[in-house]
Amino acid sequence: MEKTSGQKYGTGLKEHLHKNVFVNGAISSVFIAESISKHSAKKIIGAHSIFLGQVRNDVINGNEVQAIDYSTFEEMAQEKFQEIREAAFKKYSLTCLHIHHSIGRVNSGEINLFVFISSVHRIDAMEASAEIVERIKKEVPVWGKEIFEDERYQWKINS
Amino acid sequence: MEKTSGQKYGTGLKEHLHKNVFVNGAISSVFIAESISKHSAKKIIGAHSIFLGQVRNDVINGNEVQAIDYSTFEEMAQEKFQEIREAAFKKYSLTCLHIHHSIGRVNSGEINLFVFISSVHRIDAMEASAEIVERIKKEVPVWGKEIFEDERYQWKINS
Amino acid sequence: MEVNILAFGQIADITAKREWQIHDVRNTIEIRKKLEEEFPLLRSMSYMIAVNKKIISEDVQLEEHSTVALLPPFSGG
Amino acid sequence: MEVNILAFGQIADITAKREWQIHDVRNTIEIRKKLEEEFPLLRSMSYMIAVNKKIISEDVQLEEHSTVALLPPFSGG
Repeated sequence: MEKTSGQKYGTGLKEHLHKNVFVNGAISSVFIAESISKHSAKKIIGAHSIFLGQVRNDVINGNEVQAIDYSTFEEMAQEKFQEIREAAFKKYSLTCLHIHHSIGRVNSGEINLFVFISSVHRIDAMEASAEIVERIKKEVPVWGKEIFEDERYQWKINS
Repeated sequence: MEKTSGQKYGTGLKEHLHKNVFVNGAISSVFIAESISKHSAKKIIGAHSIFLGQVRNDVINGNEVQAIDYSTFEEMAQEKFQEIREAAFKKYSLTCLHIHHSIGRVNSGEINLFVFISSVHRIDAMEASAEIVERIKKEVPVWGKEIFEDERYQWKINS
Repeated sequence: MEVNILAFGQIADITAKREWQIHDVRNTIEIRKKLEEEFPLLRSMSYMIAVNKKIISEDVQLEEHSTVALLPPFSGG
Repeated sequence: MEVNILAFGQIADITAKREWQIHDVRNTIEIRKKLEEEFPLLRSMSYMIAVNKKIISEDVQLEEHSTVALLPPFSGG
């Protein structure tokens, strides 16, 4: 297990995280399709609930959001994602749970969050979905910087 | 508008329906990916909620389900899907709503239902999703025939 | 008076046909009676009736060329 | 005693650095005080502190090489 003190920002965990949760830039529809088709081998699954977050071109004080640049505290985010996963598997009867979040620049219209939950019966996947997305927004240390046309920016505030 | 009496099974509506809701055989992950990527032009969207139904290889009296063969009363299903759509747009603040259901044979592990809901704020798409899927299962005239290994079958019962 | 009958799912297995016409029925009670005489297995089945695509919950008078659909419990989705 | 400081999001804009060390602080109250002296803008910011990746809700004693992260409100997802 990792050390609980003296942890430096930017350890080997980073690699691991980039593979498993964080994706550089936008999440492509091809990536989503591949994730879906991989589950056809798991024939006990009856339902998939997928949540996708898409970057909106909100207009703020007359300026249109062109993109959001996401950054994170990766080691802490990793622990939090793990905690959210474990709680979900404990509370709901799930077959699979995959979470992917963008890091770096994601243009408006592109996908920055992909939560993919599978279960035997639909109720589990669907109820887990709302709770997991809520927890990701509230508890995971990720920050979005809204980039405007002239490369001005402001830090996003989750409503 | 359609006639309200003397309606024959198998009219021009069939064509229309096949295009818009019913898909022959399984719904492919490529089709799903294309549906997702089409929405990147709609930059006011902040959230997509996707529900996928996958055919399970349930074992019933020792026989494993190989596939489900879906049939429908298309004209009635079309009206019901339209009613469900209209109710959803009335109740929730949605940007888009697409429903696709398989007709014909779908093997276990394959997708037979694709409900794709988009909204500005996530709560609308997510709440609508549960309600729409529930209504499709309860109210739309579609029947699934569970096919076993020796081509024996039984009619599916929705729990 | 001619009425169109549509059978679906397990009902169509019992009737061995999916679409046909019957005559001399005035309402859905008479339809039910006539069909259950012809196909006694229907008596052990749970099914709904839709007249012109609307599910009925009580007896409905039929018109010339009404379409009566025999709907076993839905199992789509 | 040396403590690692990590700054994120809007806080890193204010501190103009993301990672550095500070010395001679024993607890999170002292850290907060020291940082807000160096970066007065922090006083108008809402931010949480995590010690070794755990968000704290009251004062925590620090150890040699503890990592103290300054976390503005999250806006991921």
